[in-house]
Amino acid sequence: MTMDPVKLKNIIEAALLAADGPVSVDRLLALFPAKEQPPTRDDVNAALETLGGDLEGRSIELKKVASGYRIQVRSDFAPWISRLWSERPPRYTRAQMETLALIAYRQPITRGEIEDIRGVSLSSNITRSLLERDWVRVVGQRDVPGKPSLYGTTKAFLDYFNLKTLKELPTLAEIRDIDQINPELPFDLMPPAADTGGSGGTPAKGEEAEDAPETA
Amino acid sequence: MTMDPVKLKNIIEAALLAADGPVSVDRLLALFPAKEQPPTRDDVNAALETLGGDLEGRSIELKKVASGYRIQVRSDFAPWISRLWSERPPRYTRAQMETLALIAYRQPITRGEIEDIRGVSLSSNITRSLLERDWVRVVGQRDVPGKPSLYGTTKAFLDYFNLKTLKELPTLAEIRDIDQINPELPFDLMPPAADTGGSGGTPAKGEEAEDAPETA
Amino acid sequence: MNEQATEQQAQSEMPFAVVQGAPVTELPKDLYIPPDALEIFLEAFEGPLDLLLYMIKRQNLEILDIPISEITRQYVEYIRLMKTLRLELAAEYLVMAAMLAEIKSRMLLPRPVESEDEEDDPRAELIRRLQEYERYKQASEDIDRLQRMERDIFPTHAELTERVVTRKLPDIAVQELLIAFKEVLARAEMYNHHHIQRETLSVRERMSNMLSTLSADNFTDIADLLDPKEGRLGVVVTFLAILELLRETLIVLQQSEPYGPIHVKTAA
Repeated sequence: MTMDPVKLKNIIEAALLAADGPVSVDRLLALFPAKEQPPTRDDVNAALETLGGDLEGRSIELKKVASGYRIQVRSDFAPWISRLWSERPPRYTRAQMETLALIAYRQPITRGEIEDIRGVSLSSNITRSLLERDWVRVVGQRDVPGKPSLYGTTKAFLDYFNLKTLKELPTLAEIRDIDQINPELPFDLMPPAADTGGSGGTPAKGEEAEDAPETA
Repeated sequence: MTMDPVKLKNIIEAALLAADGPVSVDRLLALFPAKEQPPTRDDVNAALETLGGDLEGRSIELKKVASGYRIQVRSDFAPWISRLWSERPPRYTRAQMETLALIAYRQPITRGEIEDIRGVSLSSNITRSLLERDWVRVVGQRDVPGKPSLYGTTKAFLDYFNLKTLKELPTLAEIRDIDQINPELPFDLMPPAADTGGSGGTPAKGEEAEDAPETA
Repeated sequence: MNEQATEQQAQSEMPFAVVQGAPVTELPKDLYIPPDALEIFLEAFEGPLDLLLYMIKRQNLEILDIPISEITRQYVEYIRLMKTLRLELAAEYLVMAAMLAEIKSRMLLPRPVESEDEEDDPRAELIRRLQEYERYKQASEDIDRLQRMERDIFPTHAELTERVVTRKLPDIAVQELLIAFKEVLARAEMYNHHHIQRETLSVRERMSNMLSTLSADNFTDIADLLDPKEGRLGVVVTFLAILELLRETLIVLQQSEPYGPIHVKTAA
């Protein structure tokens, strides 16, 4: 009496799923001790064929590769399954956040102007990361010697924040409300600036770009 | 329009099979991006239940352990599956197992307390091996002179022993009073000395050493 | 014959054990240990409590009512035998022998009849410790019998051959943007307070300007770049810009003789 085909198929499935790589038919045959009326090679091949059929329409498939058989995840599922290993999203640095904020609120703005306001030089990695994310683009050149690029935000930037226009960006006046609504925001809020001159309630227009430092 | 339940179940099955260890429901939920109408926690739990049912009568089963869900080969199939590898499963000494038991049932516990109960000094190799296995960890210090480390068990310990929580550990025997002498001996500690060694695919028992004197 | 069977079994189960060959002529009858299995025997115990538990079970005795003088006699017999065989004996075994002897002597003392409670039983502490050890010994055996990975159950794995690599990008809320804006403005303000006069010419801007006016083919006298009309601050900014351009190897500086004029051109 040889082994029930369903049981044989189950053992083979378990072996393929438990093994660390592809399993050859020889290695499958070695699972059955000689004294227990082991299945023949034909039995094993038949069981593999049935198993392959069983997995139709499932998320996994039986695949024959050079060194044997393996059960693998169907590639259609890769978009979901790949996310198992995706790292946590990184965070923007303070420099990136402030640069983005200045471009958003003071656009169009040059690198030099951003450096003036922040008081430190701006690494080109920062502008590049924002350009690559497609949140920022070069909108022109300032008509001064050196023709520095003017940066502005993109449609993708508005879409990300679910805004229709730049006018919908929250204003500095709202910052007190944020303080009150959510005092546990993980940011070190500085006390509201006494003088918010120039920025008014609406996002700054291009011409105001250099106002902020000026008003001090 | 949410995701088709069969597709959801297939994605979850593929994820559990592709992952390197148990997968929590949170991690399963993270496979679905927010913008693609992700399934709810209830959807995922329902899919897990269906999946568990699907695997009835198969060689693999869905099991919930401490750190999440995993698909594992049923123990009935261990005789065949263990032949995939030439090495025998790792064995643990009585000293390791007794120390582990004390940490599991009495956590948090210090080395000194373990030594008191076992009546022998505890070699640092034993705690080190349990720490390296990631079954136990230092959970604090007892607030007494010397500040001895307090040990507790980890989720990896529960996962390894197929448990969801510490509550699932076998019940501890009761301590009886000296005056309630019970003529019915409830101990059956020493297993019969019949030689069970080496019989086919039966998994190796932890400790056979103490059988030896018994059979004399 | 019995002994032989045991020995064989012991060996077949623990072929790694070292068997002590020293002949022992006198063996206590109730020990049931063949002499050359003694070392294995000793290794099989986790300490004196474990050995005592074994002796109690072996004779179908009850922990709660140990015949202390008999157990002590047997225990000491074991210890003596181990010593005879020069087996290394952990100190705990000797401590236990002393404890047993003490309990035994206290048992011989007359006790007040009316106080039969357990605290007065000289065996109480030993019995408590034996029970305590026994329950965790039992628990360790129970844990050992649980289904466990690598022995009874096995993890499954199906390869995902084509991973879709998704690089996650930082998520930010629009409020964070506003807060960053507010912070940078607040800092700019402090910065300006500390500098009595705002720096109207940025080094970086001057660098760009300089790069666009300098040539790679002709040297320019550095003195021509420093315009006194810009005031001291302007000269300093220009000078800083030259240093910064030099550091970034965007320009080349040349001085043909000591104290001679310094010339500058853009790097090729």
